[in-house]
Amino acid sequence: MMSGGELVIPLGPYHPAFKEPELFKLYVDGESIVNIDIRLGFQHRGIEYLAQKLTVQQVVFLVERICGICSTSHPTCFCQAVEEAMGLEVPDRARYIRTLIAELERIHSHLLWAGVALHLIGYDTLFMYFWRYREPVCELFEELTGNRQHYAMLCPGGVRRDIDLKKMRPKILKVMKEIKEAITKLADAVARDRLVRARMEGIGVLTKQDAIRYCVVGPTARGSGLKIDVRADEPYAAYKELGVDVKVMTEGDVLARTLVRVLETLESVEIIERCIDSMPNGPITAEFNEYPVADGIGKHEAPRGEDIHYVKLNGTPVPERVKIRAPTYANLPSLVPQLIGYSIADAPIILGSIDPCFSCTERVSIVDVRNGRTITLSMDEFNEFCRKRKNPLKVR
Amino acid sequence: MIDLWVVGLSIAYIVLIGLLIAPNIGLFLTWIHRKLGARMQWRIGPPIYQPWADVIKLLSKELIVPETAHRATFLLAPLLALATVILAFLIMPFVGRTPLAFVGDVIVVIYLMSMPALAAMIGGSASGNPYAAVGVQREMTLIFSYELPFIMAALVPILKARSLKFIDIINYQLGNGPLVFTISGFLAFVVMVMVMQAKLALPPFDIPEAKTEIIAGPYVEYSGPLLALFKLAHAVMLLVVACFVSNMLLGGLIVSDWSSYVVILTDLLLIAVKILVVIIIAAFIRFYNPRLRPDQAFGMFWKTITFIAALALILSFVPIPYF
Amino acid sequence: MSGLITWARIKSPWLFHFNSGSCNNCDIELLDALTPRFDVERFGILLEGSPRHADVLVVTGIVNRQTLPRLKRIYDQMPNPKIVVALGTCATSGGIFSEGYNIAGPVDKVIPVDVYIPGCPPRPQAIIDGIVKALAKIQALRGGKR
Amino acid sequence: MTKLKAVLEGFRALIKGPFTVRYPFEPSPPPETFRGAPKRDIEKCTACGACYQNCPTKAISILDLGKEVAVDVWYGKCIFCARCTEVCPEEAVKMSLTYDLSTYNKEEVRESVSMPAQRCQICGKLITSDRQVDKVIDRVKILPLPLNYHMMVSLCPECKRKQQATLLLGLRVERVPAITIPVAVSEKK
Amino acid sequence: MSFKVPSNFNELLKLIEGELSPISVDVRSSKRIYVDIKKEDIRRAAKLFLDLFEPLRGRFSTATAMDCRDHFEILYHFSFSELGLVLTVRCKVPRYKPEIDSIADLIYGASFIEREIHDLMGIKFMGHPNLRRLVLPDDWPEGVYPLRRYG
Repeated sequence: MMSGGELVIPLGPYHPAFKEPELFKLYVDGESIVNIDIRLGFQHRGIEYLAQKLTVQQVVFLVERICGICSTSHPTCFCQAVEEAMGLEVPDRARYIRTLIAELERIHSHLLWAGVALHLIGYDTLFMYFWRYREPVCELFEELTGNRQHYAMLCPGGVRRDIDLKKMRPKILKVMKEIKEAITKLADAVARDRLVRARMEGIGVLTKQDAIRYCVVGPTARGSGLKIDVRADEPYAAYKELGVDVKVMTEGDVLARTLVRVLETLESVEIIERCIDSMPNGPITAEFNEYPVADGIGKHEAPRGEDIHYVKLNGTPVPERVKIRAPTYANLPSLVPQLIGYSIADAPIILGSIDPCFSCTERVSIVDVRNGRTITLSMDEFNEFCRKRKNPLKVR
Repeated sequence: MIDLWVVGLSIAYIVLIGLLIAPNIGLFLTWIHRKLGARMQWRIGPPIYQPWADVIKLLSKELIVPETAHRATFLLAPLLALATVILAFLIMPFVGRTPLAFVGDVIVVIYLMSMPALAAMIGGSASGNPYAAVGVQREMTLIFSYELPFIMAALVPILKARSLKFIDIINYQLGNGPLVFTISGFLAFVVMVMVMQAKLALPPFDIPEAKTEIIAGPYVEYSGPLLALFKLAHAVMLLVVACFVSNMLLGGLIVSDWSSYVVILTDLLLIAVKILVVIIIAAFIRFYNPRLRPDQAFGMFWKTITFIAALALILSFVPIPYF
Repeated sequence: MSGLITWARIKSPWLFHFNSGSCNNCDIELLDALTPRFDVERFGILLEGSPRHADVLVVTGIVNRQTLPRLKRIYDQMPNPKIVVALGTCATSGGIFSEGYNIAGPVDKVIPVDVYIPGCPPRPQAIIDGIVKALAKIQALRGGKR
Repeated sequence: MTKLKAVLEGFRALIKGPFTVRYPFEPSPPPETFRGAPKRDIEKCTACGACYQNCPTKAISILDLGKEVAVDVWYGKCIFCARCTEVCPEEAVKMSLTYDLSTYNKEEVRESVSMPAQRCQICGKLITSDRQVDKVIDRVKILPLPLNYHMMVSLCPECKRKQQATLLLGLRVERVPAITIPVAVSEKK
Repeated sequence: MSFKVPSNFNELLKLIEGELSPISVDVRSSKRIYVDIKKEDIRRAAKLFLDLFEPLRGRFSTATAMDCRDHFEILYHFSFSELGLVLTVRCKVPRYKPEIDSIADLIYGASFIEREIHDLMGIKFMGHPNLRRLVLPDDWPEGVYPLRRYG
């Protein structure tokens, strides 16, 4: 179990750094990490199985509850997959509303992440500032969609609620202006602060080669110089009309990923401004009555990266198979090259820097792929280790 | 020959000042930290009775000694922490001259001030938790790195006043003006403020109990009354550190003349202002810095801060006014 | 004396947040309650990292088979007296996930729950209401052990 | 000195005052569009079961209370998705602005709407509510239907099938005890 | 690389037809291609696409396993951003012998999904470096696969 001077530091399953339960076992030598083993699956709820029991309209609510932070990504993805299978054409207004909600969600998610990341390096004041500026977005959501989270806006064929743009337009623009100002101000306070830089620069480096090999997506990939963004590569919703400028950094460290997110937030603000300027009128849902035997793939650029759903319909309202791949699922394996060699103190911020959303991932365990070595130590074994009153200090 | 009433008076002094006044002022100072932080973070913050409620609640809770812990040390560590900081407070002059003053009290206080960290280490390693183990490791390395510059900075007023007694240092400052207004004194002040953050385990040096890395470090297994003692010790430590810095560099916490009401009032006000200045500086550093990584913190102490301390020490020998 | 203790307990509830398999939203709304807009620190509420320090255990999400033993352990680790709050629809009844194969049941199947806060997710205002209800329960306990 | 920017923000916060809502001391109402607990218009609901069938979490149930039938929404399981408001043919369900549902007893947080039940005239099984039967009769009145229609509508599907089968075979139809529905309908009108 | 990197949709199709000898190629639209191959060819396909990842900004997205009564079907979804398409490779795995070669040692990103399929569907990935239980709790009974629809 223990070899040499290694000390096992469990990071989780219940750890204040994460709001979700996951167990990362860090094998450390002194302060530096020599190996990691990740035991996930504390949030496995069997969503793919449950999706095979509900009708298509109900599955939208189920996939919405895969993850709370990106709670419009999964429904968008699922609805697009269903629409592809059915050959449905989404009305223009619905496409614009989807874009608006998705981009608002990206802003809320990135601000949330920025706050949590700074909390991870112990900078609580900026955490509070970021969340203070995120709050108006939540309130906007509450007014637009009826809830602060879980917007329940999408249905196959369009959106469920119309937006009263006449009333909401000034409010949205006001919040956007506030966020733009706050982000420019706070991003400076983050990126130019010497101590913050010391914690982020050159930490958790993921090279472009590794990024390709591990198939990472989203800001994690874009921070490593991979220019991939579903919004630009395979435009859906209204992104073709509105246009997206993909932000890429090449350093691949935590700071690069942070800056990518900051720039993306500003880009989202601009997309929203364009979106509400050019939103067309018209119906918001496309009617459908038949359920074909067909399959479809839906893709969406969630705040954390590319989200992909595969849906197979079997001629009934209940889908035959729903496959969900959340972005964190793709990004998690890349933690192995990112973590090894850095200190325990860096671990939370490196883990945080991929913006992990374990409830999306809801499964998984990491193997050190390079040498295939895994050491598993269950919680009970670990307790045993504690109970023997072998002070880890004395083991050294 | 010891008079019985002197012993009685000393005990009364210890009980009154040490056990009643010191913890209460300390808790009030922690409230200032929390409230100021909250207001600067756009929040309302806790009400003024909050620290007392926290401590009373913790004292009333169940006392748990984990199976994995070494019982006696686990129980004694928080007591040690609280006792030493209160003793440190008692030795220092605060408002009046302390009856416990003696030659070399500065040295004793410096040592007593590092005791809470040691107590945390003892308690942490007795609790047998891996997070605590990492916390202890970090605490230990941190102590090694900040004690040297701290002592060097403390030597500046000692050398200026040519005495190891608080009261002499204060008297020297009463004659020549607070030391912080000299160059070496100011540098020593900067060093002490940084070391103070580390001693109080506040950001950027809250490394041993980093909440998001190792939960609460050495305190992870502590609960109920034992945790309350640690919290109290921490609160008193806040006061002790502020007193130490004020006494050494800011002109001392003493009423210079007990015969004039005006002097008493202004001096009392000055005492409050001095402590508040130190506390608010600590709060600002705390709220506007991220936590450093252990190796960065050690590097900072060993390189920059030790260098500043050495510079202050050298400059204090220069026989020019305001050096 | 017991009045003072009850007062202190009501004025200083420290939370330990346990996510037993939720979708994150309840967790975020709980965290949101700490941030400037709602700032529950004005009631003395703090989020603690160690269950040993906490008085109130806030559980979010449905309990799955993987988290079941850990939830029990965390509950045992908390010092008495303790209050358990089930936050969100999933923790209350299982919500949309109640028929999954990896599900052990809602929180009250595993540990006794004092206050339920349904909502998907509950507004932070509702969370504040729920915690206030929990505090009323502390008052009812009057310093006794449960 | 970029740290200054953060500190300045702190001073701004000090001057402008807290951003906090004074919630428990002052009301903090949700916006008009808020999706709170779904509330049912007792006058409009016919217990048709559309919401029950479409509810993704099965928070809605139709309860058989003997003489009455109840539509029961358990907020402890409701996810406030507003699916029931969409599918309700009577537009009887609306999302209210109620958000504070915290409780000591989770069984308490439910809304039950009950109305007279229509039971099968032969086997006594619950079919639906009186109101729903009225509505169906109202709707199909204009259509040319067999005379025994009223009788047919007050039977459960199983008995209906048996009756139809016997009719088709030319056998004697079992006598239904009392045909009360038309009276009930006219009384209500 | 022994082949020319395709620069458009048709060249990619040609390359696949030439290199993989697929059973059938189903072009749904300019964004979706479904390719049926024999399960023995999956490693060859993975190697081919791995080489295309860098020039075409591609990646392995995910794999879907489906229970089709008499056999299992595994769909490997590859995304190629440069061409803006999703390429799905379909393999049939017989029910009596649910085994297929692993591609996890070529494409690291496939490691999780293979373990997950192994957990939930009971398909064995030959040559996977670490095919431990992944999603399900440790006390889950052996031989019970929650996502299998037909026994």
